[in-house]
Amino acid sequence: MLTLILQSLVDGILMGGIYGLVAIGLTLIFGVMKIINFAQGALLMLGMYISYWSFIYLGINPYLSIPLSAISLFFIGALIQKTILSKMLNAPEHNQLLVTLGIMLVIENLALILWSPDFRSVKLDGFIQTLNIGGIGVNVPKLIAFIAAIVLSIALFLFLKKTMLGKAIRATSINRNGALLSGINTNRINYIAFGLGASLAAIAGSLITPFFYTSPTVGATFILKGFVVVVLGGLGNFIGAIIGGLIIGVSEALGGAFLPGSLKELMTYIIFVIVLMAKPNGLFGGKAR
Amino acid sequence: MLKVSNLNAGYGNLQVLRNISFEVNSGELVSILGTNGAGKTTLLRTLSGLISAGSGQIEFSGKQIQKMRPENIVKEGLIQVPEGRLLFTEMTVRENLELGAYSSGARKNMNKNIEYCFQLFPILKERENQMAGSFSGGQQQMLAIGRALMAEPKILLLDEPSTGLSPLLTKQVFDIINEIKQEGVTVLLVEQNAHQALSMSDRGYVIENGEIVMEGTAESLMKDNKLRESYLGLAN
Amino acid sequence: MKKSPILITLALVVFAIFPLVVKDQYYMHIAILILYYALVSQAWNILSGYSGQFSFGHAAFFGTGAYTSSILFTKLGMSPWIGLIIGAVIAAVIGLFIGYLSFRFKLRGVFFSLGTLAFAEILRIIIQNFDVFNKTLGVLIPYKPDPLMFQFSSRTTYYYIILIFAIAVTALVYYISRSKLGYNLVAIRENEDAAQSLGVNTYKNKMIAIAISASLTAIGGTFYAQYMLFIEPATTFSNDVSINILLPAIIGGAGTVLGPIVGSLIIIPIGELTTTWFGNFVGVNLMAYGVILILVMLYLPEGIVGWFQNKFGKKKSAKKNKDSSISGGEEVGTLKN
Amino acid sequence: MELLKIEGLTKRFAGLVAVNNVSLTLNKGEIVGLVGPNGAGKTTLFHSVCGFHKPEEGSVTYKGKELIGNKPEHICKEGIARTFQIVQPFGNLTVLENVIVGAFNRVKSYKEAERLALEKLDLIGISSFAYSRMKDLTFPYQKKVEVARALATSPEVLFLDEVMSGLNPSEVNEFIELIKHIRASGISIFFIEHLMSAVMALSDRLAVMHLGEKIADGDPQEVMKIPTVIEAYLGEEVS
Amino acid sequence: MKKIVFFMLATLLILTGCTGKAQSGEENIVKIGALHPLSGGLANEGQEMRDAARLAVKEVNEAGGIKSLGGAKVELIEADHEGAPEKGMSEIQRLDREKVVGVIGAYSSGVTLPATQEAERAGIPFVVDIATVEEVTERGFKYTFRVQPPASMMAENFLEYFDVLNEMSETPLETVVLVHEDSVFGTSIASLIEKGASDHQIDVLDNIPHAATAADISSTINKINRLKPDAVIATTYLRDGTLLVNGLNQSNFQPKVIIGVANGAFSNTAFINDETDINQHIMDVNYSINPQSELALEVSQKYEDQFNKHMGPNAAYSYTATKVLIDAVERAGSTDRAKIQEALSETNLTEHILPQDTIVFDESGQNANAQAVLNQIINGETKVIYPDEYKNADPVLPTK
Repeated sequence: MLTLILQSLVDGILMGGIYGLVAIGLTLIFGVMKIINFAQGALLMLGMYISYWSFIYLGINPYLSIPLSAISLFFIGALIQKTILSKMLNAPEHNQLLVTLGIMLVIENLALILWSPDFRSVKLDGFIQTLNIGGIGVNVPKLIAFIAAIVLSIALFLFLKKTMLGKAIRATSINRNGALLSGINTNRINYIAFGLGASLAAIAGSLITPFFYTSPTVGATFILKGFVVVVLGGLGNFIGAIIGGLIIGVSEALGGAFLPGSLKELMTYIIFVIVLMAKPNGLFGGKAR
Repeated sequence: MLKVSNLNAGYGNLQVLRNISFEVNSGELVSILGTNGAGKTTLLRTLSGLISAGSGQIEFSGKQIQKMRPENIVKEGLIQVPEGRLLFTEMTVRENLELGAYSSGARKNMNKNIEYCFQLFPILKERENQMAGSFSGGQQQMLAIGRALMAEPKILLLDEPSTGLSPLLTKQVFDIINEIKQEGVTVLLVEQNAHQALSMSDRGYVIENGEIVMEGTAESLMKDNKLRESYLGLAN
Repeated sequence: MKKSPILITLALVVFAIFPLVVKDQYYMHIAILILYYALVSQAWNILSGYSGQFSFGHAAFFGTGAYTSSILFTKLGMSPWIGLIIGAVIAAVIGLFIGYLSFRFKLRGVFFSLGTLAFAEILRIIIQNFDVFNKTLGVLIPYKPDPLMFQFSSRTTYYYIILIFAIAVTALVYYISRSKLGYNLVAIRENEDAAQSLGVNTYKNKMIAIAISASLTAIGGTFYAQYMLFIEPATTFSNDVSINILLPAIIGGAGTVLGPIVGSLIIIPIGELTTTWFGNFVGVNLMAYGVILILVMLYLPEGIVGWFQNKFGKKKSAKKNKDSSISGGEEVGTLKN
Repeated sequence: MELLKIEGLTKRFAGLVAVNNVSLTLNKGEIVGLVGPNGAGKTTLFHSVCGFHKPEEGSVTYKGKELIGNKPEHICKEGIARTFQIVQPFGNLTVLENVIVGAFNRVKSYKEAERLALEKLDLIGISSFAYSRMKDLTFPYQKKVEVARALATSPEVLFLDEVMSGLNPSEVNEFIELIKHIRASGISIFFIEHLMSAVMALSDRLAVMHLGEKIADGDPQEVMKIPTVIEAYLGEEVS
Repeated sequence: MKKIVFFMLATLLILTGCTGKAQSGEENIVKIGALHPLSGGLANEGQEMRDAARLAVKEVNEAGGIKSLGGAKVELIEADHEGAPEKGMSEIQRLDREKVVGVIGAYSSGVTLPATQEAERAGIPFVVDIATVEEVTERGFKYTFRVQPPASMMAENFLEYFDVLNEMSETPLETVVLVHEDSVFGTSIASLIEKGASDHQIDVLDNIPHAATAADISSTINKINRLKPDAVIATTYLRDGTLLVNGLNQSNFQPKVIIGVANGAFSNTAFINDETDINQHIMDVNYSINPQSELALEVSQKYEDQFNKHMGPNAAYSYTATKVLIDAVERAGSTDRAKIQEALSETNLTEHILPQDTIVFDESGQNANAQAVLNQIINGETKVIYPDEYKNADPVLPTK
């Protein structure tokens, strides 16, 4: 029984890291532009495809194609911002939500047309899949993704905390006019923020590629959880996103171990609703509402 | 240094500023006085490029700036301490100051200028690492001025720096403005607080309902009864 | 509206004689879908279009209606006509519960949207885990045409039923839009503080809106179940259902009486046409939805009817008024950023 | 007759005292002006009386009834209507529709509400804009609509928050007459205004606030001669 | 306002006007419809099946078309239901307008039920290639035929083969854990197995559902780890099935055997070709082609050549359904749907690729001889290991 609990905890934590990873980009975009991006899952899917095709045609290990997918998606994200979302900055927030839904539909179905619905996977030769630590199995690709999630959120935190550009991004998210009057080009900050959010999605996608099939609709698997995690952690809060991810991951794993049927999913949404009601700024006092 | 001619501007279809013309010479401290809703803030927002000018010219250091984007106007050296301060409340004092120096020209002197601000406002040094949002009104005002100074302004625009401050604090803030002026910075001060503003200004303009209705040297305005009337409604 | 009673009558006549002219089952089905989506989207419109509480989880109410009548019919032999009413009541109760939690705890904007989305998921999971609801197996309604059991051998009957429903709900929305309730709702949508200052009890009005919206959506759910004769939780409570419910109103114009109908008249045929035209490029139809959605949001953010009303309707822009004192005659700048 | 009585009202925001122990009364048929520099706490006082803020201390009684703790909609139903300093329009509705919302506070049928609303628009002199969209209107006109909207709720007391800002002098004069006219119809008025000429022309009584406190209250001409008031306005004389 | 109403009228009129469009009445084309989920979450399976139908049609046309109709060519009208029931319904009607003589489809049970209902109303013969739920052929429909064994038959076959496995196995297989995806497909099969298990002395320790779209099913794995069953019985789709096998493989506990039932992963090209490090010796009770049939091997080779993927059970069944429908048209010698329906009910197809006796339909329209076989993945290839008359390999036991 103890092993079961421990194993569940480990699985939950690893999965939670991945949920957190998916959520970081979402939370960044929300933090700066106050937009809930439904297309985030579709961007993640693009990241997965980039890693997949790099593996197939160039033989690049998905972990090594991260820069490629991150940079490509940065530009795709900036382009989406420039062509569509920049025109929506002052629109009612549900209109912004619907635009991102439209973007999602376009990207996903474009992928379907271009690449067919086939499930595609990357197989790494000689790659150790599991570590056994005292009877507890640890899935290596998930562990890598988990570590990456931690590293990324810390890196992002430091970037926003220590660099001038990062500070400018935060400043813009706090007070747009104040930022303008300090000489910050807020339009450029928007491109960068959405681009960064998209590349974070891409990085998450690349990290998921080694253990999850790539297909045009893969984003749906992660996006709802992403929303839950983002709200849980507080919109715009990176560390909160990771912790929110861990909470969902662990509660799912433990719920799965002890609840009958698929009731474990209920846990996720009930936690979500309770947090929405009781702590609308997220468990860790997200910045904005 | 700053020359505004026939400026019209507003929000949407609302015209707030009508045919405004005035100028500020290098090294001067000029006040723009007026009651609430007279269009003072709109004027400053237009100068900084937050609102685009409908018609008219804004010439700054020999350049037409009415079509420039706000961040480029900042680069030119026209810096505003806005109404409501617009601080980055969830960032520290130091970060707020650093961001003041965001434009490329000012960034190389950032550390030196931060020291200067700390010297000017010792309270900011004490609270260097606190969040700006936790500050009282007066401290926020000082920080806002400090942030603007970080951009190495050629001209500093101040929008009602005394709002919400106690008389003592108001005096402190005005003392600082005076000091800044002594350093050679040109200042355009928008105020309700007529006496205090005029007492340190070289010249002043009175704006009413979007139009400039009076102008003159500080002394002449101070003695002018019309000013009193416009403020206190003590019509005869 | 006053000016066009003839056109409205004409439209009603066209709708009424449609089945007499068009015998083709395909077009009948499309017409039924159009009316069905007009109905549920109109129901959504009451809560989200009028009172501005943007629901992303109307599948919850739709599924409640579909499940209530179907379970009562298959397990107890109760006529779906009665089930329809019971479903509407239960949906209203669920709506009130969701409303209580959301409005009492001041969920606004996207947070309300995400909350409703979560509630739809919660209902799905509950259905999937309890035997009374057949878990994930869904409910198959035996095909035995009997008007008393809400089953008809002729598609025309379904058409007229959904036509009556759609007209009734649209009439209701028209009535609401001119009533105190309607004005209170739009006031809430536009500005809650101002509404309160004018004596509008925002909480109570929002609760009324969600209850009406939920029960009408549930009626759509029962119709759908009786028309398709099979429902399962995975599709009945899915996000796709919620999105399909809101799309016609959004495209047509949320918060307008005719918006959901116009939207439905546009997007359902477009979905069909793109399927027909681009049969070999699977996914083009959904892509078209995406593109339309983006374009409408960018260029007609108030939907087609909203745009028409602003352009040609009685809501004139102040600039068009003769009184020139208002904007000083001069074009002035706009806010950047 | 004392209609509205504010006693010892205090409202704090995160340690900052916005309104400090303010007492004020409004008698039936009276027009009381409230002035003071920016940040004096005037609007906060309005918000507190109208139920938008919950004050920490003090009481507000209206016809002997305690108002504090009631929601804004209840206070409106009691008979106190208000406008906002920063206009709160129903932007996508027409002017007429804006006012109809207010009218529905008292009447049930659409016809009656429409009639009442048109009547108020006429009174304020903006019926030519009845079918314009609120958000297409200029700021001063939106303020006028707010007045019409508040009047449509059939109040006994009207709170006006800076309704004259942005009006040109002739419009100001019209507005002054209008407010007098409203008072003549039996509505008591409590207003915040910066435009001093209007304040002086209208007020039966004038209260001055500065830094959250009431520093004067009485006959307008007298009040404006009090040194502390002048100082609050023009700033300390530095000489 | 006027214009809005005008606009509505116009749209209606266009809609009405469309009906006037005359149908091209070319005699030498026989249209058949193929309704599958070509987009959405099940697009992979849907397109795989559409490809197989294309292959079948191509074969027929290359062989001279339908002889009884003077060599009429067969045209495949492809329809996409996106997994949405109402879409399935409207696509049937669209196909009706296209004057198809019959339809094959529709993979998802939730769509197949209303779609066959609609076909029944319109009098269109509907040969169901795949749809697991019993009710498809239990509604007394005349026009619905099903090639695939339904859930009950899958469960029955499984229980029978499990007994056989038990005889072959050195250590007895007594306890099992059922894992299934939680839509109708997985749930119906798993619950039927659970019901019948006690008759076969099988102890079902747990019956664990999961969402097919789940990102993670490690809690299922952990439960299996705790329960330590002899066998894990899985009805899943590709992604979740792979997660399951992967997870089990990495965990401390290894069941003696993993057996899929109608498993969407274990028979999928992606799983068989790409997951060679984990798929060795996994078994699957599934429909499949008959490896002993020359024809089947030839067809499967063609499919692989043409579409660059392994011909899995989904493809095999939609290929067969297409062939069954065309065979009926050939025998009917007419494009009259009622005649084709009649011909279908008299189907007696011996030349087919399935591991079963002749294809005949019982009164309910169910392929009476339909059966699943027991497959095992051996060295990256799917082999039939039971029943004996179809097997092309010996079972490998124990599997680890």
